[in-house]
This record gives sequence, C-alpha cells and structure tokens, in this order.
Amino acid sequence: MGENTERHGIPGTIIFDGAEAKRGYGLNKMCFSFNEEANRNAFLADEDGYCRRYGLTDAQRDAIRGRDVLALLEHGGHPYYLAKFAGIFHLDVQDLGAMQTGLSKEEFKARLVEAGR
Amino acid sequence: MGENTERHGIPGTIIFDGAEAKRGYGLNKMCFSFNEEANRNAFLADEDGYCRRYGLTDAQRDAIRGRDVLALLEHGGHPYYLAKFAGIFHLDVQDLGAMQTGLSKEEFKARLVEAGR
Amino acid sequence: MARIVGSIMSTHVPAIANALERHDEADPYWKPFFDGYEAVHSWLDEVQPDVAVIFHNDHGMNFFLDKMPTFAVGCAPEYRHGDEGWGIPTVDPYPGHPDLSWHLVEVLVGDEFDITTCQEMLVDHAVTNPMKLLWPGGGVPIVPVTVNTVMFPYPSAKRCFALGEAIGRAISSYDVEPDLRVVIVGSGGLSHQLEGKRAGFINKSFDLRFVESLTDDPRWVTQFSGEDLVKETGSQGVELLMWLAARAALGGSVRRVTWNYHIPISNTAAGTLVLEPAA
Amino acid sequence: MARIVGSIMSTHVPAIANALERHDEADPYWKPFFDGYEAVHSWLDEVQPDVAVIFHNDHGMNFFLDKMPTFAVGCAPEYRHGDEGWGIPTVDPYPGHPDLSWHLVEVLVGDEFDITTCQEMLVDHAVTNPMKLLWPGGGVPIVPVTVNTVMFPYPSAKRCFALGEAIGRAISSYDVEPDLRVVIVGSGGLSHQLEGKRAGFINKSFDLRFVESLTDDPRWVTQFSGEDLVKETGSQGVELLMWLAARAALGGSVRRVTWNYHIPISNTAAGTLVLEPAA
Ligand SMILES: [Fe+3]
Ligand SMILES: [Fe+3]
Repeated sequence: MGENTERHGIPGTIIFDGAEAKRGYGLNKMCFSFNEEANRNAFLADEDGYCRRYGLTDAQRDAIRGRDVLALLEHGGHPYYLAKFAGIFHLDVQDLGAMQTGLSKEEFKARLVEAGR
Repeated sequence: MGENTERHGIPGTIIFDGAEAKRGYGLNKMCFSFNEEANRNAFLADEDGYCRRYGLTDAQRDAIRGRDVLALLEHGGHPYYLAKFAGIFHLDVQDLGAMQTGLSKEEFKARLVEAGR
Repeated sequence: MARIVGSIMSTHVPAIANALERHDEADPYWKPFFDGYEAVHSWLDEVQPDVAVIFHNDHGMNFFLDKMPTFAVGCAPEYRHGDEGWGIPTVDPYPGHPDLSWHLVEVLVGDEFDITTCQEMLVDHAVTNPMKLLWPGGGVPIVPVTVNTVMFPYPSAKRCFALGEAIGRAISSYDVEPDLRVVIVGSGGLSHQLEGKRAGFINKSFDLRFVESLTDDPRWVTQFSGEDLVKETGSQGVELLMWLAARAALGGSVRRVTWNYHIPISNTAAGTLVLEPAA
Repeated sequence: MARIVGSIMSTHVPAIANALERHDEADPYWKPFFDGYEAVHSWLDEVQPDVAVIFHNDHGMNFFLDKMPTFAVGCAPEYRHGDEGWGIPTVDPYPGHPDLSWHLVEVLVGDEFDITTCQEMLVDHAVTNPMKLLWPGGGVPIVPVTVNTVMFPYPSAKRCFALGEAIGRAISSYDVEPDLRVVIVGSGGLSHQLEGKRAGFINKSFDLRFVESLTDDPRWVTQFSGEDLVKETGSQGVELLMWLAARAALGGSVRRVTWNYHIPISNTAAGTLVLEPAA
C-alpha cells in the first residue's frame, strides 16, 4: 500500500493532492505542453532532450520511456495531463484502462458492460 | 462626467470594473507584454505593428502615440499595466502624476508634501 | 428579470466527439446513449433558451497547476476549443455573453465567492461535447463556470451547492435583458475512473441514488467529503459536482423532464437529465 | 503547533528599491521613512521568525486579466522576482515553504475560501520591497497570499478579514514543525492614488483612524465597500486590505510594537506598523 493510499484510504486510487502535485510538477508541466502540436513533435524528435528541459526525475524519465502509466501515476503524474502524453501514441482511455488493470482491452470492455447490469 | 464616474461617483477616478476591463483588454494585454525586454524593444522598433497585433482601437492607438495617460485610462487602460508602458520611457509615478494633474513635477511633489501636514 | 428555464445534466466523455464525427448515433454501442437526447431536443425546442451557463471542469486545457482556481467564471467574448492533444476534432469558437458573465462575477464576489475571472478561456470537451449533444445544429452563447476537480482539495459538495444557488439568484437579478431565458448545463459524470488499478470503476447504485436525490433531496450528496466522493463514484465521478451546482441553481422544487442512464460509454456511466423548476 | 509571532505592515512603493540601491537611507527625503524600520529590525531580532506569510497584491506581474483570482496562495518551492518593465533592480529568488503553503490551501478550501493555488508564482515589488526593508541582510522563506486589488469587484474588507482569520487558525493547526515561528506581513498602502485627475490623492486622517482601529476595533474598516475605500484612500490605498488581513490573522487582542507614518514617499502615505498578539 503506497503512502497516498495510507493518507486517503482508497484502494487502487491515487488522490492527486498537494504531495502528488509537488512530486509531479515537472512531469505534468511537460505533459501539459503536449496541447501544442509543435511540442508533441519536439518530444517525438528528441525524447531525452525534451524530458530534460522539464527536469524529470530518473524514475519519471524511466516511466516515460517505458510508457508505464501506473509508474507515471506513482511518480506524481496526473491522469488529465498524462492523457496528453498517451494521446501522442493514439492510446484511448480503454487502452489505458486495460494497461493499468492488466486485462486485455476486450476483457476491460467486458468488465464495464458487466458494471451496467 | 464620464460614464464610469456616473456608475461609481468618485471624481477624478475611473474604477477599473468589468466595463473598463472589457474596453481595455487588448491595450492592457499589450502593456502586460512589456514585462519582457524583447517585447519592449519590439514595440520601440515598430509601434504600429505592435499595437495592431494587440488589436488596439483607433482611440487607444492615438493615445499610445500621444503618450496621453488620461486618454489611455479613459479607453480602458489599467494603471498597473500602463505603468509598464510608461516605464519604456523612464517615466516615474511622479512624472505621471504631474502629467495627469496638469502640474509641473515640482508642483505635484509640493502638493504631496502639503498632504502630510 | 432573466429567467432560468431549467438545467440539463450531461456526460461529456471525449469519445462522443469521435462518434458524432463518424455518425455513429444509430450504432448499437451508441444508440442507447444518443437516444436519450431526443427528449432533450424537444424540451429545448419548447423552452428556447437564449444563453447557457455551463458548470464544467477543465481537463488540462485552460488551467495548469501554476494557477489552479477553485471556481472560475468566463467573461470572454468567445471561447475557443483548444487542441486537446489526443486528436478529437476541434469546433468553432462559441460566442460568450460578457454582460451576464460580469454580472455573475459581481454578484458572486459580493456573496463572498472568491472567483477567478477569465477574460480569455480555452474550453475542452467538457464544454464542446454537451454543446454538440444539446444543439447539434448550432447553439447559444455561453457563460462557462469552471469548478476544480483536477487537484485536491476540491471545493466541497456543500460549497458547490452554495455556488449553484448563488448563480441562480444572480441570474434572477440580471435585468439588462429582462426577458433573457437562461439554461443551466451541468457537464460531466456519472461514476467513472480512468486511472490506476481501479480504472474502470463504476457505481451504478450510487449514481441512481444521487440522481434521485436531485429531485427530492438535493442536499443529500453534501454529506460526502471529496475523498468519499472519489471512493463512491471514482476519481472522475466527482464531476457530479457540476450536476449538483446545476441543480442548486434551480432553487426550490423541480420536476424531472427526462432521464437516461447507460453503462458504458467509453469508461463511463453516462447520464442525461433535464430538470425544470416546478411551476 | 506553529505560532504567529506578530504582523508587520509595510508600504511597498517601487521607489524604495531605487533608494536602497543608491544607499539613500540617510538622505533627508528618505530618512523619516527608513528610520521607522529600526524598531522593526530590533523586534525581528527578538522574535526570530522562521517563515513569513505575506499578504500582497500583484501589480501586473504574475496575473493578467485572462485569469484574475480573488485570492491566490503560492505553493512554489521558490518565488522569482520578475522583470517589472520599468527598471527596478531584480533580486534573487526567495525560497518558499511548500508544506505550510499546502496546509494553508487545504484548510482554507475546507473553510470555503475558493483559493487559486499557484505552484509557480512570479513576485513583484509588493513582495521584494517589504522583504528588503525587513531583512536587509537576508530573509526567511515565504508563503505569498495574493489579494485582488487590480480589478473590481475586489473582495470586501469583511471577506479579507475572514481570510486573515482563517489563515491565522490554519497556521495554528500546522503541526509538521511544531515550533515553527511565523510572521505575517501585510504589504501595501497607505492612502495613495497613482492615476487619473485625482492622482496624488492622500487622506491622512482616514489612514490614522484606520491604523488606530487595527489595535482597538479591527473590524471598523469592514463597514466600507470597495467604492468607499477607493474614495477614502485612493485607488491604490485599498491596499490597506493587506494590512487588515494581516491584522485579522492575529485573532483577539494585540499590542502595538512600533508605528511610523510619513508623507510622502513617492506618491504615497508610507506606513510601518508592527502588532503582536497580546500576552
Ligand atoms: Fe471529464
Ligand atoms: Fe502597490
């Protein structure tokens, strides 16, 4: 159980509070910049240089490199800003849902249908 | 008596309210840009082009051209942003006070001393 | 005095924009969702609003963590749809209604709401998708009201209710256009969670209880803290705060005009609700 | 629990930065002003604060009309002095105190203040000049609290008083560093007006009455509207709201440690005041 879960007690969920906002500031600022196409292209052209410019930590840099959403969240990434990062690779929220839950996309979608019964 | 004075009833004073904020938006945005030296230089190099980029009205453009602080205020300029414009010409708040009250700088300063008695 | 004709609550999931672009309204996946808007369109034809006040939350478009307001009110002449970064089609700017906006700001600050006033504001799918759903052929000028659900601490449900009430009163005191007909939009929800190991979380029974409460007992949800709401409705289910504020703007008793609920649209329990003031 | 050692209210006129750069402290024009800070320095030596919470107003540096908050709280690791555009010397960044900042934000939003949270914030002379005046040799980490006096509607004096009280309570409940000593700074005032035909307006009797009230009857000034305050103190004299919030943070009774008043510095009635909680 992570420290965020200890603070807030919600399993499988990181509440984006001050501690996360502090931890993730550079990472989120980088992802926020992806609202501009020129920045998305600049990132694709030179990932390392782009990450350096925003002062990412090594752990954040690794998680970006590995497209590892759960790790990005753990290191202060905010889902709304991370969505801009995921968008560069044309991942939709169901791709992301599957990745984070360890299911296939079809299994993830089936689980959602199930929730409606 | 201007419409602002009718609204707020304070002689010699324009209350910067929504109506002024609306009227002065482009002008104030231009002046806010003067927080950066590159922009101050760009303005000095091409006043017309710079004003056009911020969509100033003709009346605002004239008032900028005439360094006419009272007219700038009348057309929605905000004192804090206009101060950035005045700063380009190294005018301090007492130069501006004198200009706006029709006094010499010495007379304006004397009036301030008088207010302390 | 201006008059509030009613409130429309609507999900705003990004995928809606893609479905509309593909004309998927009759597709089996989408039909149960889009069908819910027919009654909304009939009602809008009847009540003919002139302007929409839209409670919404920003998703990393107009606000960043450098300056994150709890409550913001748009006072812009128009609202441009920004590039959201993941490729939904952008739409033409929506005209604003600056006079009504400034009136709201004046009344709200007078009522001790600490508003952030925005003379420029980019909007995202939380504004554009409800607009497309409600007015497929056009739309009305808008006044966006942004509620922070990006970063803790969120405003409490109680505070959001109070904001909605205050905006309702403020609209009623707007006398520049005495016949102005205002519709309130609450954009977001219902239960969903996009991120983390609990991604895909949905809570049908809480959603239904909440929607019930909006008619009978609108303060019911104000008993819950921000943490409670995340737990019960998912990280993004807290967008129900927009529904709550939109309900509160109507004041006393209301009548339910139409209600549709469908799980899932994308990762979300999609809800569409219209309430109008009881005669 | 953290403890508030007292509040320092100080004028922040830009010209002070130039006077300090020229070492004009003993110049006849400046001496009556700078002399007022000797007692402040002695008091600071005694109370040894660890951090300063600074109520200030932004002068077109960090905020523009696109996003103008009523109340903002800095949560940044450091605060950089921006280029103000008219050539006062810029100073090195001040370290922040993010943990205290976030604590304030959490408590304030819980208390129904609709704070704008700023993880980056440029500061202007309203922060740098008091810092230079109070700590000529250095300084302490800061938590800036920005109050809108740029654009009407301003928060009412009553609301600013409530904000100050809430911040006082929030500081008292900060238990991460139980021995933390906090000084409050109220930056701005007193009566002055820079613009318009009434430029140079000063109101000595109102200033004196107001400063009197801070000791004996701190809510006295909450009877005045924003318009009233502009009328009585000048367009920029409304910066007295920073003094009011700084006073309110002290709670109940206070003792005046030192007080200096001099007209004019630049276009301003300059005031320097220290209050501490009555034992
Ligand atoms: Fe959303
Ligand atoms: Fe000032």
